[in-house]
Amino acid sequence: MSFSSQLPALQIVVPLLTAPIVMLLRGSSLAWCAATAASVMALCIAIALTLSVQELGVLSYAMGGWQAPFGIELRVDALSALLLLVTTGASSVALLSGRSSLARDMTEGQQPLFYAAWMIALAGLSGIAVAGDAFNVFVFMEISSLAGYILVAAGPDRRALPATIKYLIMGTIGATFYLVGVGQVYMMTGTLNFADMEVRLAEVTAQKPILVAAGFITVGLALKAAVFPLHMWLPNAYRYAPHIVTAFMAACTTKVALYVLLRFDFVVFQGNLSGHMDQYAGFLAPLAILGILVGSAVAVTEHHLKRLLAYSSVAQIGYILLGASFGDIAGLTAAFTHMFNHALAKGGLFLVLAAFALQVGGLRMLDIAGLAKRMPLAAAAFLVTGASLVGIPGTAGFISKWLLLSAAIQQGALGVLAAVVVVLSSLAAVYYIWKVVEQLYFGGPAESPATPTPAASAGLEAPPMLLLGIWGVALANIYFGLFPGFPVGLSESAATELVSHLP
Amino acid sequence: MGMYYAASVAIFLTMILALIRALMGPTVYDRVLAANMFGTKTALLLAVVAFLYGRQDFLDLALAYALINFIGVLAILHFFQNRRDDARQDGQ
Amino acid sequence: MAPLLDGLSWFLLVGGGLFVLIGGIGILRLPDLYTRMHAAGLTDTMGTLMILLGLILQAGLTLAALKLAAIVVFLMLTGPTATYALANAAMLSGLRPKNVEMPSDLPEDMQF
Amino acid sequence: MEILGLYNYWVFIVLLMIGLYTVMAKPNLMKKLLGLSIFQAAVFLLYITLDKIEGGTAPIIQADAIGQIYANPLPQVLILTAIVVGISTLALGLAVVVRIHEAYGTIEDDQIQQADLRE
Amino acid sequence: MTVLFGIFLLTLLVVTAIGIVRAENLFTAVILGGIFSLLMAANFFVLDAVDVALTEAAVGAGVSTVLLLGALALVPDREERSARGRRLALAIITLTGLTIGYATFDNPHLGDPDAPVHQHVAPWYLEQTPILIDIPNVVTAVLGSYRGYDTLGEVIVVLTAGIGVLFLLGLPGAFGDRKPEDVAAGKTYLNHHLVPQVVGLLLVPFIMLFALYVQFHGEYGPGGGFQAGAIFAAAIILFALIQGEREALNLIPPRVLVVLMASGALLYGGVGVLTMLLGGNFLEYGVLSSNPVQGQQWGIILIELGVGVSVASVLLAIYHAFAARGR
Repeated sequence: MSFSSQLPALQIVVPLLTAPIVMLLRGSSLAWCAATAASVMALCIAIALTLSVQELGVLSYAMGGWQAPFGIELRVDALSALLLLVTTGASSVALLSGRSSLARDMTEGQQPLFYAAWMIALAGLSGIAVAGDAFNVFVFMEISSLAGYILVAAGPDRRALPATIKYLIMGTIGATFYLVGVGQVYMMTGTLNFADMEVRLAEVTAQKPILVAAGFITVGLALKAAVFPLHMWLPNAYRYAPHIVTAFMAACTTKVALYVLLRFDFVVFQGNLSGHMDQYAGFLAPLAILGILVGSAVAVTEHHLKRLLAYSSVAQIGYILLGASFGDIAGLTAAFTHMFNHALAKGGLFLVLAAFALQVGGLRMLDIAGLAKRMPLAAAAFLVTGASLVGIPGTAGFISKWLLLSAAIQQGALGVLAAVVVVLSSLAAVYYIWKVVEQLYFGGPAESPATPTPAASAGLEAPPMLLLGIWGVALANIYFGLFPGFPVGLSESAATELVSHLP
Repeated sequence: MGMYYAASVAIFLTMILALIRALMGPTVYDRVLAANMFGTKTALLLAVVAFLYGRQDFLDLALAYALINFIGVLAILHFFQNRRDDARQDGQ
Repeated sequence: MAPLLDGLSWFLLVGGGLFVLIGGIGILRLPDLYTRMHAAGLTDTMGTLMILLGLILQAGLTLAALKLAAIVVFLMLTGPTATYALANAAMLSGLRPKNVEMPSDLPEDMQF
Repeated sequence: MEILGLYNYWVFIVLLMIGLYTVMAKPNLMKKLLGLSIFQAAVFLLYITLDKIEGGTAPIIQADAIGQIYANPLPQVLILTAIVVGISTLALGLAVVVRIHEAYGTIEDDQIQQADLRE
Repeated sequence: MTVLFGIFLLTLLVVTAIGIVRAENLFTAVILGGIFSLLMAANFFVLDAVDVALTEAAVGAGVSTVLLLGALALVPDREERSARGRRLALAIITLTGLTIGYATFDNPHLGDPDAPVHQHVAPWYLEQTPILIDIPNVVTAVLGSYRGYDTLGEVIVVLTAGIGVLFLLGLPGAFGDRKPEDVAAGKTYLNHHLVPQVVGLLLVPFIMLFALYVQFHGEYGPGGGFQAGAIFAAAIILFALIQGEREALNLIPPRVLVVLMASGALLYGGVGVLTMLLGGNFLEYGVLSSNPVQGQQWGIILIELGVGVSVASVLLAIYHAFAARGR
């Protein structure tokens, strides 16, 4: 047993076992250090895994030495690698740059528990990405969700609490729906392993229970992924969570749920349910388009920056879903590339907001008027990441939008309609991002902050670590816009892998 | 076997009666009384069914049920009574 | 010997079942909490005891009999305790039996 | 008797729907959490129904019983996990509800929303 | 005949569930919730799932009832009437329910030996466990070894709940500003009364003993770490009920409790890391000993201990967090 063959397990075990240690540490600095170190280590493992996936193809790991379907299998393919990179990367950047922002949102004594919850959330999300077993996905989904509720509840405003309970109730319903669906599939196949399900489902003649299972799984995961119209929990959870948490969650939580949805659908159902492709596309594509339209429309009217970006996320989930609903390699490649690029853009934007909030307190439109004069660096980063969200050429966002548009046009008349919707919503994005930029640069004279922050009194516009993180992400947005080979290549092999399961 | 069925039918009927009382109330104490009765009947049922199935090693469960039931009843009384006491103090 | 034991078991189980059932009817039909408690408390103890004894006779001298004996001891301890605590709590809360005149001229410290 | 073999599934569906109804229609947060518990318990029933086998007994192997059929242990293991997940969610939800009551003075969903709108 | 038992219990279950939904007094709803869990557990027992029945009784009927009561002590106990959204909800659930109900006619019937679940995977567990692990309780074998990774996840879920509750509510003496001394001593209903006092105190050590039995007998009979942990926590909760919250906090200091919470999970994970260091996969207990079967048994005992410690301490910490809040 070489060290490298243990990497899939270590990816989960490192953050998972850091959590109980972190909660015992006294003092926030130690807890932060341990959590950040574990997160960076997880990122390194994810990079190593990605490299070996590119080299060797799919990696399989038998937990406890028991072969699937008797034991639990971990399966790392290109798609898992992409998600692992997004998850661990978002967590590492957020933790590295977010300490001062987080310290303002909660007491010193609470921080070890908070960082422990963060570690558990990270482990849960990575655990879903590498799971090859349907029930194991449920367990890790619950791990990440429970930890996610804690992270949201850590928000300083009292309205974080109702947002949390809403998130908790809808999240639990989603997970339970998923569990019902898995139970139905298990009932008809006797197995829980994805690959084994695919094989054994082919022999099942009674389709009704399987259809019910597909319905439950789709609805449950759509709830978790905040697919329109099941997105009600998302805007408030994003708005009232601590800003750094929002940056982390916006980058990965909903995408992980979408990942499970696509994996289940393509690997297990597509090959075995006659006509499922039409049901799937016919169900998801309209929802995606509605989500894009409604999300963009609400974002245009919002006056709170975090809610604005949260509704923009609802629209972006629509993009990913739209690409996936085409069901061909081009569409899926666009969807997966967009998962990566959107995480870069949205994560960066929320980090910038965290910096703004440290300076001015509130995050309504009025609060940030003329802020660019006092925070030129952060405002410029907002411009760059915002451009990436809109899809200006030269940024990462452009690549995935371009891929999406070209995939849509290949689909014929309906695809052209979808392309028009994408263009329309991009125009909306131009409008709402410009609204913010205008306010930042040309808004009325900024009032002096009500409470000068330590950073401000020291003459800095934001804590150096936060600025560094923001600009790191902003530059990554430009880099992957100019040299998109890596995410696109990874997405392409992921898409090929999934499409190979189609009949 | 027959005697086990006889006993379990009696226990079942009692469970129905206790459940009706628990649903009807009228006071919380009535419900606690019914719940307590229901709990002991469940423990008894488990003991009888263990014999019916011929798996007498499962009697542990009956013991656990009886125990959990006792703690539950005390907990309900404890918390309900404390709330009443608090309410009375607030009222004065 | 075996038919005798069986017969005894039959008697105990059916008798216990009857007691239990009477308790159930009592808890449903009697007019107020205290009478219901009376029905439940008494028959519960007797019925439980009889059913478990009937089972012990069937188990013979085994570990199962020991476990049953433990259940008997446990239920004999907790049943009356729960009933006591319940009656006490109800009394303290001011719930009074129906159709009973409570002396209203009790000394101050005895009124709840 | 034939049709009774599906009774468990129907009760599963009824319980699932009772739980869902409670979560959707009741504004009281404690009630919502209780409904959520019923909702989850329904799924336990679905899985445990699958483990039963005619003439079988609990999957604890008896050395002296040759040829004995045993129930399926796998759903039982899954539900052990799910029960623990259920109580964990409940505990966390209760803690949030207690904090909501401290912050808002109410645990009725509609009143909380009104209080939020006023801010 | 036993099929009828199941049908009877299930019908009562539905009646109880409707009672819970309709109850306006939340105390009533919680009491009915306890009955619901007991019924559910009895039903599991009838369906040959003894381990699950024990867990549902200890966790569902016992601990979760106590937690609900502990939370209810801090919030209003009446729900307000509201008819908002009732029609829509009814329409949705009727429609969904009928759709799924229609699909059940293709389901395998209860106890059907030809059902797919009895053909694949499960027979392997039942055949191979006596050879590969050699413990009688196959549920424990699957839980601890074949699907030990899920069980680790489950321990982490419990730990997360503990972390969350402590984060939100604090625990005197460990998190938050309050100390155990700030908790009012002995001001409870039960500790003024001799009979529950004496009987309760008498029972506490026996319940603990029973918990240990359930913990270490888990390989041979129904039981294991989760059930034992929940029963152990219930014993301490009983102590807290009759002696008062402050005394219970002094019995096991909160700081120790927090360390136990973490160490249970660490013990479990540590076994996994150890197997990795010894050259196996994560949680491959066979490498713990030169005899793989022996190694499996050692591994299962160790991780069950981790589960027990973790579950007991987390449930207790959560109870304390509720009980010590506010009074």
